[in-house]
Amino acid sequence: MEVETEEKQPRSIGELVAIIEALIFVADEPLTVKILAEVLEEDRETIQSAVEELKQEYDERESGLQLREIAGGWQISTRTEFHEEVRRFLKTRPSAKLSLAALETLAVIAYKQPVTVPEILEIRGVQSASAIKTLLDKRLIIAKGRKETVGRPMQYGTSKDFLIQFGLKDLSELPSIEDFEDLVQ
Amino acid sequence: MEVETEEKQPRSIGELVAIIEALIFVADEPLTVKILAEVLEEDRETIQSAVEELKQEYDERESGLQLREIAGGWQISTRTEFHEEVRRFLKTRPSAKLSLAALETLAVIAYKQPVTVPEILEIRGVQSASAIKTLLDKRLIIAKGRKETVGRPMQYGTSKDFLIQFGLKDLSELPSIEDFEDLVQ
Amino acid sequence: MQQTEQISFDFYKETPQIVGEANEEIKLKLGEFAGPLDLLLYLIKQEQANIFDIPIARITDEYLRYIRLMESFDITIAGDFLVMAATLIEIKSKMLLPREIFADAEEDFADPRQELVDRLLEYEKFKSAAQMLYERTTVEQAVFTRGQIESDENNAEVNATVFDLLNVFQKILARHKEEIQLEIQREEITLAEMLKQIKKRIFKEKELSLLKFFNEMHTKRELVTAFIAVLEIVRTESVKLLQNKTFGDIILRKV
Repeated sequence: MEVETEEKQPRSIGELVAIIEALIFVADEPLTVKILAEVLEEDRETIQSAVEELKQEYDERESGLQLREIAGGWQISTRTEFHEEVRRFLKTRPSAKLSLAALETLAVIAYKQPVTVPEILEIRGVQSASAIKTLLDKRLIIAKGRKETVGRPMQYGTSKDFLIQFGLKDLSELPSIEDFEDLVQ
Repeated sequence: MEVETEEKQPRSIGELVAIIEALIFVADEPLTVKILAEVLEEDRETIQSAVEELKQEYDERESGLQLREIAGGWQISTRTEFHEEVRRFLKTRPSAKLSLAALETLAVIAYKQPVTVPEILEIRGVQSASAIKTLLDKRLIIAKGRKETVGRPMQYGTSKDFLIQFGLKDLSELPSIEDFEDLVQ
Repeated sequence: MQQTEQISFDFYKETPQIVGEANEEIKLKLGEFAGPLDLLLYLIKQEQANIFDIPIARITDEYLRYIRLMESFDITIAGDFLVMAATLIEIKSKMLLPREIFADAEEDFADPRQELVDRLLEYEKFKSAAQMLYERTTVEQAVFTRGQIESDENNAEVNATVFDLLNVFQKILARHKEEIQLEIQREEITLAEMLKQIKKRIFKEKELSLLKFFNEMHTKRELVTAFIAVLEIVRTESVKLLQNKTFGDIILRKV
């Protein structure tokens, strides 16, 4: 790692506390004093006291976040009092997000509709039952009557919600392979 | 959306500010006042003033973090002053270059949206297909339906990711294209 | 880290330049012009010409010189650059027409350069806008969002757009095609090839479990071929079929 070794201006303790907060915030895992000391090229005692100051700041602010010592490192997390609201939020937030399996199944249904479960299996080469359930739950697809063939399997197609979520006026607005070829040239 | 309708205890404004902070923290993209109002079952004005109070709190604390309005929502991020330390810690290098052609194409799309490929060609004077493909891959632009004209060409516009990556609250924050006239020459 | 892919682009470094050398040779610096309008703007600035009164003959010559230079460097010239070259030549020839022709109809006289000037002015606005976007990204790169937290992990999902749908659909079709091709390849194993395979296996391993061998077959047709091959081999070669218990595995063994 190249580090510009200009003459290091000493950081004020306030600045150090702020930088440590930023680093703990962006880190994927609890940050140890050791790592902080290395990254910031400060000695551990300085870091330790800065972290403690930050901790005290968090405790005094009556905020939604807390600074916790966990697994030997420091981490910012939501305060336990608000876990119910957080859980409810994570559960109910409207989401256009789909797993890859669901996205694949949706793509097949969008482009091949009306289409039956065996036909989707044929194209994807994998069972799609749980993906279809997810898509039905999210109201992105709907049943479109039975196919007049052996076993009269149910056919599926995309819903009105699908159009809304993907910002389409109607199905003719789905990009076609040709649209794409124009771009690839 | 099922919501347990226990008798709602009125929340103090301080509590509301704290809960909002927790939700903005856990959300994986900028959180709108609208969603906050729905999840917390409060009216938008209450949420709006609570968010503003939180914003003020963040501004007054001399901390490593800031509360920003971006892409129509609110997000917590590190303060720009500390980018060097953060980047050094994350060992990230600025990557994924956008070519001059892609940037120009993006500028045309941002200002002329919804806009078709031939219209972009008209302004740039050069084929932009591969630039458009790049911008789609990077999710900076999205399809915005077809234009009701010969060939029903696909129209493009900028995405939410565009707002996020370019640090814009909304499209109206872009300087007017006519302002650039003064710069010409 | 949550940060989506960052964009960076050195606007100034990558803006191409033609540098005039002492010996009048033109040297290309790294990079390419974003298009013919970009090149024209550059040439106009280089000549310190007024965009509203472009010295079209001189600029056309410079433009063509650049195109030839690109050719000599084996740089593929986009068709759009050639279209512009044609436009310039056309304007140049119109400019050479004696003005008197238009003298009578003064009001109808339109500067042949006007359309080009309008396009250049319009284009230049977007070029400035592109620079503004570039500057914004450099600011945005100084801002980081929070790291991964637990709730993200339960949520390893993609945020899909219609183009993702198309992309994914194409990938599935490609995968499907590949599978069909594999299938065809497998089915093309002939009886002769199958015989050769079994002989090789028995020769190398002394014996062969039929249960195992049949399990290796991918299609019904392959299985049938394998079965016939086994019958054939028992008939023609010195191998024995052994079975330890009824309904147990059958071993093909070299005698």
